Amino acid sequence: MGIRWSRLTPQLALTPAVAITAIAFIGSIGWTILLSLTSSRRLPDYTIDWTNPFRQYARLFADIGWRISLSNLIVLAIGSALAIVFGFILAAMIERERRGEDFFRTVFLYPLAISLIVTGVAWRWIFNPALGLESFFHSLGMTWVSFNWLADGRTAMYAIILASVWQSSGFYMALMLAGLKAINVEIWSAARLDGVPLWRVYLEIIIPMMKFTFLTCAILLSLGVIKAYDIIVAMTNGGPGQSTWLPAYFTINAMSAKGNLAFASAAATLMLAITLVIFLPLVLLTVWQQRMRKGVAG
Amino acid sequence: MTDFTSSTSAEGAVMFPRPKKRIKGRSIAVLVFLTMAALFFSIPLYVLVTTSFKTMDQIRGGAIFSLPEVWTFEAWRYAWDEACSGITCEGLKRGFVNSLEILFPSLIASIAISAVTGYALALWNVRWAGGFLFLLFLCAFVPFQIIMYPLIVITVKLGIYGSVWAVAFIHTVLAMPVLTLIFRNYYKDIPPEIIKAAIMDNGSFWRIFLEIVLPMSGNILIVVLIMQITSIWNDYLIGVTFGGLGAQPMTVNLANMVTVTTGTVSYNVNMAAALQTAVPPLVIYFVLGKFFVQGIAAGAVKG
Amino acid sequence: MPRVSFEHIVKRFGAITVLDGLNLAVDDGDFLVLLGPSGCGKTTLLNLLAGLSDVTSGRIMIGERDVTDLDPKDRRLAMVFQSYALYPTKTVRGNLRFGLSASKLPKEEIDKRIAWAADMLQIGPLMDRRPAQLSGGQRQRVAIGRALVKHADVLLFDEPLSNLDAKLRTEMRLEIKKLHEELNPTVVYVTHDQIEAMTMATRIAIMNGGKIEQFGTPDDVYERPANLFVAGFIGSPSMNLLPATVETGGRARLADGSLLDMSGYVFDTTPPAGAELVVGLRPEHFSLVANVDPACRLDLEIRHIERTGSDAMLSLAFGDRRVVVRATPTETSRLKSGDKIAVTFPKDRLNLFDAGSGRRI
Amino acid sequence: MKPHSYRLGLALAATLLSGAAFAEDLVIYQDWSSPAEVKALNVLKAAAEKKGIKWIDITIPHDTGSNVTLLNLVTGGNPPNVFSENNPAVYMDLEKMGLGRPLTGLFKDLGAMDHFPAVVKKVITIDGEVRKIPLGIQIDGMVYYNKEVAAKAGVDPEKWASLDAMFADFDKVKAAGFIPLAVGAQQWQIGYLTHTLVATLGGVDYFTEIYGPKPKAEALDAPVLKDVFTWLRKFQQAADPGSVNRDWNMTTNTVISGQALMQIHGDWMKGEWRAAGKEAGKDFGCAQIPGAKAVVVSVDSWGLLGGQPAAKDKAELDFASVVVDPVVNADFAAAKGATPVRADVPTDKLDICSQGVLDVLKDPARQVQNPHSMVDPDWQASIWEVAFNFWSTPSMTVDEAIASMKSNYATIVK
Repeated sequence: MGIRWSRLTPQLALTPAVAITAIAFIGSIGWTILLSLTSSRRLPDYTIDWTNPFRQYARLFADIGWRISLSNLIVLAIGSALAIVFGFILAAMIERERRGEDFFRTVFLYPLAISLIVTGVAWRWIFNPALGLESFFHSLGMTWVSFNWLADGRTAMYAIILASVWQSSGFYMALMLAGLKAINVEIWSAARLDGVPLWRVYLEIIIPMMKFTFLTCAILLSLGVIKAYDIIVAMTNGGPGQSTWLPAYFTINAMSAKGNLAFASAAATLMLAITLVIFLPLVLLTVWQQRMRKGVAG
Repeated sequence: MTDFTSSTSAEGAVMFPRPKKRIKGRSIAVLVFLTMAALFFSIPLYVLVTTSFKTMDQIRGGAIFSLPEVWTFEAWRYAWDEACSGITCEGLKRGFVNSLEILFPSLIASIAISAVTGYALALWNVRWAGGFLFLLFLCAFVPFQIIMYPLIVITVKLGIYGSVWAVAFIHTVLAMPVLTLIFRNYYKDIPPEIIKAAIMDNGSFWRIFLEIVLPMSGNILIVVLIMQITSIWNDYLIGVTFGGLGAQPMTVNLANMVTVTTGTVSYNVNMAAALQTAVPPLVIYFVLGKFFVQGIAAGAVKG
Repeated sequence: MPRVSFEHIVKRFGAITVLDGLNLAVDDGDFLVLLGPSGCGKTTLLNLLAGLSDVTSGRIMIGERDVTDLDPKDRRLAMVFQSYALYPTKTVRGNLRFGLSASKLPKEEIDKRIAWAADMLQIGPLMDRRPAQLSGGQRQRVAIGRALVKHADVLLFDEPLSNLDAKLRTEMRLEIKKLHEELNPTVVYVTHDQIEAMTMATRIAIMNGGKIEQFGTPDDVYERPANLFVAGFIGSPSMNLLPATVETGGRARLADGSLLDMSGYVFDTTPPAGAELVVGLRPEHFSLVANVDPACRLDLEIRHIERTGSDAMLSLAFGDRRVVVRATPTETSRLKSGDKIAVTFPKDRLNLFDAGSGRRI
Repeated sequence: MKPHSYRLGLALAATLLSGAAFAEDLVIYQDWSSPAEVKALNVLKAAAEKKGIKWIDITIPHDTGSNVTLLNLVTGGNPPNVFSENNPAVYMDLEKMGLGRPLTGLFKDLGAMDHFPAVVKKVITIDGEVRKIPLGIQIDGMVYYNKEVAAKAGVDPEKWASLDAMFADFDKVKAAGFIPLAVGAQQWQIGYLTHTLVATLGGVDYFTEIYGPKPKAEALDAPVLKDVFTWLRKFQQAADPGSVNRDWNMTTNTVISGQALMQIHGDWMKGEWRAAGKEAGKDFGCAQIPGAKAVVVSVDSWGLLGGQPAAKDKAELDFASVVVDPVVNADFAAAKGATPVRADVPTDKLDICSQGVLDVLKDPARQVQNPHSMVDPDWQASIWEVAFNFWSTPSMTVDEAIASMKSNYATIVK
């Protein structure tokens, strides 16, 4: 029997992807987890002290910076969720009002094209107390206005949220707009004839109809939140204090400033665990939703 | 009996004329809100642009929203040509060249691998496709940090660490799962009959891909292209981690330039540098953004 | 007292005028079908009535009320959409209730109406399902139910049966007809399907290019088409339209030279000799057996025969035109293409149109 | 002047003889980027070029999240030949990889060892071998003040005998319309201020207990640590509102421009003053922190990569000898705002502040090393974190800060 090339070629074509998945993802994750059990400092050292293999994790749980990072993660997630809400409101308005759709869509979407480093530069400048927004308001005589958010550990996180909402709302708007346009216009007509107030139509009909879009947005958002690093570097570099630390920042800081590879690996491993805890339910929900849809369509 | 007359109204005489269409109150409210939102979105760009054309004297005056009294390109020229990052004072142009050198191999490699993989998984009978897709799905969610160190070691072993190739390689690796899923979702809507017919006509795996599937991928290619160009160009972390000595992208240059200040901060230079970094993706976006939104609307990006 | 009337309706979309000074009125309890090819403006007209779009000028009355400027919800009408437009995230009950929930009716009344509609449309067992779990016919019923519970003055239907298969369409047609007879609301029904129009309507308005070509009962429209458009549009297979020239003595000569006796036709205005006419002959009015004193007798060659089971359609050569004749299968069983046969047409079934204006004369 | 031009001629001749093609590339990895720092680097670059060394610069500014790269560069087979690194542990790692380059012999041959002050020798020696090239000496916590402002406010920083005395004068400064104390509230600046306070209040022995290679647990119970944080809080309260996230050199600028009276920070502030055309002793004054029991001496030092081919190795050693050349070093130090690492530099190159530093260096009992060159970076990073958190959270008490140091100690030092 000869080789069935028609069978083999697709498999061969998949080799790079399989290799990447096996080595760069699965292998590397295993590698990092292994490192997290060691006492490696700047260079890897693969001996594991089996009497207490989880010492890095124990240290992590005792670390104030890690606790701050986690709570900031939650704050950032909740805050950034505003981007979805905002994106939906903008999309709904653009969709209703059609006038100037191209213009508004372009304006809302352009921040997406800009790197977070640039975003950070721009917003840090706006938040600059001496020359930015605050001085603008003060020059108008509104001296009670304070935009020196980056200077205070209690408000610095909000400045970062504002900047990331600014950066990402347009993207969610585009997704929502696509979702809204996919809704049958007759649904709107029916609702108009039914005379139900608009807010109820959105709340009871449109938003439930778009739950798949919302789910997609939620997944993308939480991914972005977990990975958030650049914007921190560009806006606060973690400060004041550790008030704007996030797990991604913590991990890289543990590797570079602390020179502690094993500790950084433990933090990265926990990041993965958090991701799984958040995503597995979301992913399963999505898969389930898709099944439901297919079942109905079929 | 019902009355019916089917006739055009007497010439010019409009019966029951209606006032010129007025804009409803709700419409006005919506437009006002949208305009305010547009202002909010425009402020940072406005401030970046105007500040980059101001002189430092005017900036120190503090009016952040005022237009430049004298429009000067000095800050732009300086940021591009002379601004120092350490002892090297070559401005951003070196980073710009690096970014370009990173961009093209990254784009080609990531899109090629993902498109072929997505195609093979969607349209050919691969027994373990389901499991592999799920794996890719999980990989798409893996935080970069957990594979960062091993990837450093891998690129070191490959002998490419610190070159544009390492950065391009990492971009390809990291983008592969998501892009593959996108391509796969897109290709699975191609009717299998087309592939069957092509196989009957003696088409091979590669010929079918190049001659049939690829020409059908216009929509998705544009979406992916825009996604990749912006994300590769805007990347900081991969560039700073894998760029080593000479291959640091423009964003890293920019971050060095603005986070490490020189005496008194030259805000105009910082803003000009930030804008220069942002211009390429912005141009791409303004030119192709419409297709991006269309592509999303056409369901190119699902799940 | 007209219940629904359109007065001098003009509707423009930008530079395109879709409706230009249209007048139309129907009585309370009428079942008006707006019939026409796609793009004729019938759906636009329905949307204007529903208030889903605004007239450019003109007035829309429902009863004594000028509804031109009212919101759709205040016009007291209900609508069934082509795609049904059921709320996919609500159950059947939720769909029926949603429209009423904004009306401030007491809860008992709402429940009563829902029960009544469910009973009437036999959708009781489906009440807790979602639209996605229903078949096409069931969705259609729910959509009608959602319109019925509102007890609206006027019911609007926008091609409601076009998404159903042929069998279901026949069933639903009957049901809608039955509902109309039982509840007797004023109905405005848009369709491009003439069978639906003929079977359900009490009044048909045939529209073309933004104008009403004819308005009347189904019989009027069928028997006495007002112009060539209506004549050609109504009836399947459509009416044979043959050019003729008026001669003296109430006769006309057809293109093949045969004579047409117009004595059985009631003229509005008698055409002078030499006038160009178009003669309309419905395929089913021909007969293959010799008729006593026919309007005309044609000797023609059979091009081909199409048997549909209950009928047989003969396609006959008439110069370079065709004349279609409907006959029974028994009559045609021995015939084959190429045969020459004689067909006659009765005097009282003629339709005559002015060749220039296309109007009935 | 004679020996100098002689050497210059020799270098020129060597370059001409060997030709540009034989100019050896040295990749130099460092993290300085302020104007004064760049000026100082250019002094070295020019001198190195005379020796036929082509300087290929890789600047990775500190605090940009990219410190990860040095060891990666080394393990990546793409290592720099010269690198700025103070942490002895990194040199040990390099030694383990066979990439260490001891300099004991070189400096002995050059006769430089005899002229290095004790503290410099201590810093550059790791495990009995000289492994670092010293570049400049700086004292981490100096008071640099604007003389004009001081005069206007009617205070004399050089008369303060204690921190209390210093703070007592702040009201006067405020009354005169100036900010008494300019601070750049970034993690590393607050970290530096903290170890400066530890030295000031605790002295040599206590400093070593906290920042030595083996930190002592009992040190965290010492009452002096409470004083350190109490003072840190006072500094924080005295800081101006714009301090948060401000770079050190911008902070210096507020003093230079006369908005603030003074800044307590490393000697390298002098570079900024000089770059602004100001003269020590005339426009600005420098003083030790009032009442300092000990001062923290930073010796900026760079390392060389070992295991190189002979030509490269020679170029590296040439570079090292350029750096410690008395004249070059003096020029470098003057530009950077540092004090030369050799005691035998021509005194005309020293300004009044450097002379003060050299005076301090004469008394080894009052000096400690910068923690960077002694302590485990993990432990140091944790102290910085606590200090900066304490600084940024006004509600945090001294006891809370010490408690979190103790808990860090338990996990990091064991």
